[in-house]
Amino acid sequence: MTRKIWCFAAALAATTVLAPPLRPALADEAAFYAKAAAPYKGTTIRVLDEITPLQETLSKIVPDFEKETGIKVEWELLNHFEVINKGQADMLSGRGHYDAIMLHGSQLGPMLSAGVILPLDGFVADPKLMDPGLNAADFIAAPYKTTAFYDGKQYGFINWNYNHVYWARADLLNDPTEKAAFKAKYGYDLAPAKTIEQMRDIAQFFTRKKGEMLAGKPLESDFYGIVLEGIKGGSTFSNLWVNFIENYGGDVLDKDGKPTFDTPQVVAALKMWRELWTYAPPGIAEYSLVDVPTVMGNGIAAQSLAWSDFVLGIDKPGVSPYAGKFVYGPVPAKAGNEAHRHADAEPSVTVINAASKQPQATFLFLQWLADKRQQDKLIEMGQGGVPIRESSWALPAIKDSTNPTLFAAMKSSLDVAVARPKMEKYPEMFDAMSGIAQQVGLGKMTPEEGAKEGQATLLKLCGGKSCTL
Amino acid sequence: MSSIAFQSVFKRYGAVDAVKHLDLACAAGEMLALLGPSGCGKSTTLKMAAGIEQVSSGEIWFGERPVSRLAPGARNIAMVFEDYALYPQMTVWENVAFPLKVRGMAGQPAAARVGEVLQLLGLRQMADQSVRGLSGGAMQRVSIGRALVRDPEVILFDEPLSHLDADQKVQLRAEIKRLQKLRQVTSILVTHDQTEAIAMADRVAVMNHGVLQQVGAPQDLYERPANLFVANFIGEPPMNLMKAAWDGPRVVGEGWAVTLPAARRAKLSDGAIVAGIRPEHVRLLPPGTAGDAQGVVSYREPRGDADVLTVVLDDAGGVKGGRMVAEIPGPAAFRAGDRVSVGLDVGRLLVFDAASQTNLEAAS
Amino acid sequence: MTAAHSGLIARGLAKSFAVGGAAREVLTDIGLDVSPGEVLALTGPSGAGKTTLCRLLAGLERPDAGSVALGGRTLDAFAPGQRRVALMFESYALYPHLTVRGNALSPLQAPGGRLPAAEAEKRVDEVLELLEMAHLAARLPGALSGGQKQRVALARLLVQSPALYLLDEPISHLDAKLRYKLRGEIRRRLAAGTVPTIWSTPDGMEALSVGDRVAVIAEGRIEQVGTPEDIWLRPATTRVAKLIGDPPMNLIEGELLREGGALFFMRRELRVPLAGALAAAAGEATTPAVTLGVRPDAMGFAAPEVPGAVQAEIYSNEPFGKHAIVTADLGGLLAKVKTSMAISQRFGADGGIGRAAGLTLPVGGMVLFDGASGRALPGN
Amino acid sequence: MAEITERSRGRSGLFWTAAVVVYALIVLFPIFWMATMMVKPNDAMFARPTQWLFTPTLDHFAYVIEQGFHWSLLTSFVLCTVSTALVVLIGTPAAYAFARFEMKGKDDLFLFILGSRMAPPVCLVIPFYLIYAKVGLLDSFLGLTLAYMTFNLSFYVWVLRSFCRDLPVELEEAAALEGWSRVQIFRRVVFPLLRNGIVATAVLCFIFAWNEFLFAFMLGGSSVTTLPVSIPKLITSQGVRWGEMAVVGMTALVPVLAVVFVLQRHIVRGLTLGAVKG
Amino acid sequence: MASAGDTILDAPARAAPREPAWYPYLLIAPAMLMLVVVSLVPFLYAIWLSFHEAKFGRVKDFVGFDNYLTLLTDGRFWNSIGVAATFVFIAVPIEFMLGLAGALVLNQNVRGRSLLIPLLFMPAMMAPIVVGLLWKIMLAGSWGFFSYNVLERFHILTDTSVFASPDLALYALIFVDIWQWTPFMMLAFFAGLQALPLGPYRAAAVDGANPFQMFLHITLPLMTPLLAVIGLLRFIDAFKVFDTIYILTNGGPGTSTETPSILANKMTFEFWNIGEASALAVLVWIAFFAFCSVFYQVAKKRLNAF
Repeated sequence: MTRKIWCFAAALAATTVLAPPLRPALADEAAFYAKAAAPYKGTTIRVLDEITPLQETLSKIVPDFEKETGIKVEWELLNHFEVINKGQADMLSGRGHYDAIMLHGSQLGPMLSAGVILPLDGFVADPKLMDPGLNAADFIAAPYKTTAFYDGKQYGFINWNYNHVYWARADLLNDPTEKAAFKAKYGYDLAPAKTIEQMRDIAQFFTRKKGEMLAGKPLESDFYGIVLEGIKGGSTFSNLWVNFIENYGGDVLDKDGKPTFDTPQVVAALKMWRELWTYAPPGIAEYSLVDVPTVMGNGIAAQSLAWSDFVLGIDKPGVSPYAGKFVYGPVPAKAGNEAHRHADAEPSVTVINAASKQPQATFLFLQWLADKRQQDKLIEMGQGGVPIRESSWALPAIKDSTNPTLFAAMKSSLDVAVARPKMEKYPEMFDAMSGIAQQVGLGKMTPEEGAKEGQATLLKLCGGKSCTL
Repeated sequence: MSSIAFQSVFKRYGAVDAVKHLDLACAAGEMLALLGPSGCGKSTTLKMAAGIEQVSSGEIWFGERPVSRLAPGARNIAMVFEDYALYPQMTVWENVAFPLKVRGMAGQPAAARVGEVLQLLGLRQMADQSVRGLSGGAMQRVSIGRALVRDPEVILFDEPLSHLDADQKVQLRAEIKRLQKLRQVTSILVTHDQTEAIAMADRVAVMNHGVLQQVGAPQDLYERPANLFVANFIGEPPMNLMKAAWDGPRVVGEGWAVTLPAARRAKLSDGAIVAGIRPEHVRLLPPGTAGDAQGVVSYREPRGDADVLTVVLDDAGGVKGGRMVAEIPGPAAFRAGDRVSVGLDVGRLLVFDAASQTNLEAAS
Repeated sequence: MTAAHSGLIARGLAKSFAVGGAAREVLTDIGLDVSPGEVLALTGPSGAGKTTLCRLLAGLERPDAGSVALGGRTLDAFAPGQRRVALMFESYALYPHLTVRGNALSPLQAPGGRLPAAEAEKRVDEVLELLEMAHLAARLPGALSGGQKQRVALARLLVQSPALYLLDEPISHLDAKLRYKLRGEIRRRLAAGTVPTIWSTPDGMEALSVGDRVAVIAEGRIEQVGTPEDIWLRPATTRVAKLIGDPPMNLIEGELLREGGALFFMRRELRVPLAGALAAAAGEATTPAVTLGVRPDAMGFAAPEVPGAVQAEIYSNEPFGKHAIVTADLGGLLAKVKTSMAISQRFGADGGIGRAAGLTLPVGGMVLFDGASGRALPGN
Repeated sequence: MAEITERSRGRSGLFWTAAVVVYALIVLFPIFWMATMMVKPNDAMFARPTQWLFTPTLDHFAYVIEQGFHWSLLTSFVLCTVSTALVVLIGTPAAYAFARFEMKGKDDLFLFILGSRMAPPVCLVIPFYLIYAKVGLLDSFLGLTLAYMTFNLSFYVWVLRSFCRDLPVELEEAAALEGWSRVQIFRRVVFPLLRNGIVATAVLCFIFAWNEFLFAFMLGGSSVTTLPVSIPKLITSQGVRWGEMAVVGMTALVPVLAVVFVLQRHIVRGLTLGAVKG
Repeated sequence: MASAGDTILDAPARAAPREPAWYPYLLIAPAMLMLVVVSLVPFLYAIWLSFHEAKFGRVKDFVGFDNYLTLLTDGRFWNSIGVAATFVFIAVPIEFMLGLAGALVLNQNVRGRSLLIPLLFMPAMMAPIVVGLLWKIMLAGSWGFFSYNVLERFHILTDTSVFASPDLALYALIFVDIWQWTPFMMLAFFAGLQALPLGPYRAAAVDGANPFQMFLHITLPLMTPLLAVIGLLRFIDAFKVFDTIYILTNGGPGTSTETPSILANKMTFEFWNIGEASALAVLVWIAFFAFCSVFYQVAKKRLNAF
């Protein structure tokens, strides 16, 4: 996949039409919602979302909506896997218990093909429901446009801009002895990796056995150069796909959705993937997106690629002894291919269940959530977070953050982050391919074999047709 | 065959003495019965001989060999259990063959032995049946077969007949006795049933509350019980035991009186006594006949060849008449309500000291 | 069915059970009469159908055929609880979770037999007192000895005022001494009332002792009903003869032989002259095959050379104190002789096993049975 | 066995006791370790090297309460109690009937009951979910109560049947002869004698329900969240809240452990599923 | 019951005869109806689903045996059967033997049994999901207590962690299953041992049998019905095991620990391929039922079990 933006035209059209030239006053916003919600006053909507620090913060804001509109919101938070399981089950069974459900970008394919998501276009076109002050142009464009739209229809606003960042131990990278040794060995200065090759060098450099010295102290246990996600069923596959394969100039599918997993670029990326695993802790194949930050927090690895929002939970005093000693950066690019860099992201939207009995009220809520007032408040209360609006970067909580490199890294990642194409069989593909990613990483399969088998699997799953919708 | 001797054996469970200072011997080839009510310590004694229970103190000898520290399997004994204790999942043959098998004896010699024992006990036809479906009598025969199959030094019988029907009991007790006599194997039999003990054993040891009361040939116990316990315990219907007092040479009871020969009286000390007489030594005569007492038949229990009658004696000498049980050949002519004259066989009258409960004439 | 008396009347009772697919008849054409106040002892070997008969009368089993009347009313349509039958189970069937008192009270609290509480308590107290159980009233059955349990069951029986007492092997599981004691006690209690009673027991001697009349049952059929004397002296069949007596009657299969005017019973070398009633009975025999029943207490020992003595060998010798049972081997045929201790001891300390002895057969004390049917020949 | 000779008392008894204790210490170590995590500060949780000594904290308890896990505890308790009570209510007569009466096709009926116990829950949960979605039983007490019947009712009937078989029928007959009615006999005689069996079996059913995850997860939801289902909520993007998880996990264990302590004799007997008579 | 047996033969389940024939059916009716609702109906529904194309919860066309064919020709299905078979045939016999050995030890004169038994039973009382997390804490790569303090420290396992290794993960799960269920077996067998009659052991002691002979000739044969029933139950449950695998590996690495339960779960709740998942459910169910009913009949007749 190139950096092509899906249904760009439609999205552009929508934003152009809807974006008003001037931002109205905040009071007007509140007034709009009170008025728009009047017919739905007293109704209750149920919303299912994932439990992360962002949502926990958000749940403190949601009561404001109830106050403003008189619409009651049952706001249910479950963990990542549960949201997928229960949310999909609810939509697919047609039960309609939840009016709105958070979907990761990758879930959209199956759900769209099952026809269980309500398109928003009718509401968007309805001035009674559509807030003129929403300012969709402020949404960070690439993830929004690739996620919320499909086939000329809009299915949501952007809600969560989950994205990957590069994460490293500043205390080690700045250690004078280590710096000198690194320079001597690799011929350039030790610093947060800008390229995948540098990341590899740093990983290799810091992988040490128990008893060896690290930053002037003897190690009490083995130390590893990098930690990556390696479990089957986490986000291993997309991690590999976007952070490595695409940076290497390859892709899993071509623009027509045909599998291209056996290209030399993919093989090269798999080789690097495999090599990095050799510098990772032995348990890498069981590390999920949750374990990776934990391992970093435990201080047994020098660097990582991790979900930026998960970092927030670790890099704070009392949780990890290394809090404050971390440095962040954009996901490293392939040397020489920096212009076409990629960063893995899972922009997510909260969609309206086709079986919802309160779609209008739900629509108002989703719109309200994406509104700048709420987003600003969210960022401020969450002491940082992952913005969905460009304007959020300027907020004091981010601008004056004690962790400036993290937000810089996020911004950089989001500049290039796009959603994955919408694929009906994504779950099956994901399941099979993360298995292959594991096998290659573990060295149970050579990169070439992995590429071959991956290609065959994809072809079989898609049945010779396009893998995308 | 070896003799068995218990030497100052004690068995304690916590503070309770189940067996107290037991000195008892069983001669080689003899069958000794341990008789007593339940809880008297007889089973514990047997189990100590078997090694299933440990002695608390004292020693058990098999011949010249002290065995009380040996494991059951090392004592060369066999045991027949009250509940048969067969190996439920095995056939008759396998059960009998088991003691040989665990001792590594197999093949033709073993098969011959098992076959012989089964033949002896009339179990040949059932050899291949599972023991689960057998009648109680057949099960106990298997258990006996298992005991006999390897020529043990000693066979210990623990209430072997108590779960059997009456007819099987009668049949099997004769068989056990016969086999024991034929093989001359030293045996100890534990039973609460005096009929069994008397019928089967050469000598009987009566126990009560963990204490040995009397040992002797059945006839001795029957005719010359050492104390009231033995007198009462042995014999069915039980001996008439009646409060009595001396009046010179006369023994005066409640509604009856007899005169002892002077020679005999002379040997007996004064004091409160209990007189004992067995029901079969009480004669009933037509009313008006001279007797030792007069009374009315209050209850008649026919038993075929004998009738057991309870007589309520008339008051005599200002003393309220007691009861006396008589066993007379049956069917007898007396019925409940009939007046009778009662005669006592003075020669058979036993005199016990009321305080010590011992037989005043027992050889001490 | 019209009731001839106000006791128990059973007619034509039959019952089969399916065993492994096939029906096995357990009771066949049972007829019984028990008058008010009478104790009928029901005896027979294991599996004869005693328990089943009790259960049929109690209504716990439904008969395949036949009818039961009690106190002038037909019971067939009544449920067990409505029959006013008090049954004492062989297993006692005490409620393990109720105290002795609770067990005894139970029938008086039931809807069928309910008494005012005070009266029920009084009745129970009386009965417990009578059975010397008052001090155990608060105990649970689990803490009682076998004899005590049996008394609780008896107490539970006696507190009731039923139309029929059924005692199913009430004292079978007790030892001899206790049996002797209790059967007298129970018997006296029952004799005092006017309730008909059936007392079942596998022990023929017990049946003789407790029954006003004795019914002998074997293989599901009533073999004989009669007074204890009848049963003892004139067993109707070999089956009855085998059940009664300790030891029971010796049964010798043989043939009748008429020699001159005299009748003999023959079996191999055994040759018994038949006279008197026996000769008359022999005259009724339809086949030469007969079975001679000889009561053990009627036989005696003599020196082998005494004329008329049957040659025998001592097989076993069991002295019992007041008498002895000596088993004699008559050429492969074992006969038990109940004899005196003195005679038993004369055989020697080892019991004289294997020794030759002569056996004398009495004129009385013998019964002749038909060899085929096993029925006593008329005229005995 | 050991009682046949007293030989194994004394020293060998001590030896075996020691062996069992050592075995228990080894086997139970992970549980002990988890228990310590309840009061272990986060930074000591997986510190390298392993930190054996630490300043205890009650933070994890505070969070668990703050997040309302006690409601899950209550939900679990109510749900398991109700479902077990229902099992007892309808399972007891069935077990009794299977033990007492001859019925045509009894074996087949019983096999059907066993069959329900055999069904892998994962296989059941699909049809359950789709049916429940149609009839509106998802996320309801009733729905989960019913679902638990598939394995608990059959288990209960299976085990209790053997307890019923051990009841002497004479007791009921004696009561019938005294004139008690069917219902009274059950209340006065059968139930008191069966009580231990009922309690033991019901406790096992309760434990099964208490620990059940899949049904509770798929068929339950926001309004019916059992304790096991609440545990994955602690897997957050801040990492797994191990301390809190230890709190919840141990909380789930404690009531069950207490009950087993008190009723162990009956429960151990129940564990034999009726394959042991007496 | 009378030992003499003067009752009606062995007529089993003697019952008061006055009950009408429908009475027992009345007693079992509520339970039966309930099981029809909660067991038979879902089963029949699953069968119906298995003959249809049902993707994403929408039941579409009747497809006959297509789902079954797809499944039976799918290597992944057979892999899952193989994984489950390996799991069951290693875990259950080991639990069985350890349980029996433990029961024999417990049956010695162990003191303080009433304290030890509930403690020993603890693993079996824990929610499988908690057990899963517990062993994650113990065995997780690098930070697991056991991984770090034993495996890593003594260089037993340095290049991988147990759950991360396709070669080891299944055995680790087997280990966890053994940890959790051996106590159950142990206590069930212990209860069985406690109920054994003492008589045969006494007889064997007198006959001179050694402990091993007693075990072989008495304990084992007498325990067979119990062993059969408990073994069957554990066999079923081990085959059904879901929670611990789900939480520990969810079938991975690769498909090395993917049992039919895990696969069915994935097919249903990840792929939403309900037709095929139902076919899998039905196959597993039928195979189970066939196996168990044969086992039941045989065990009932031969061993007097159940």
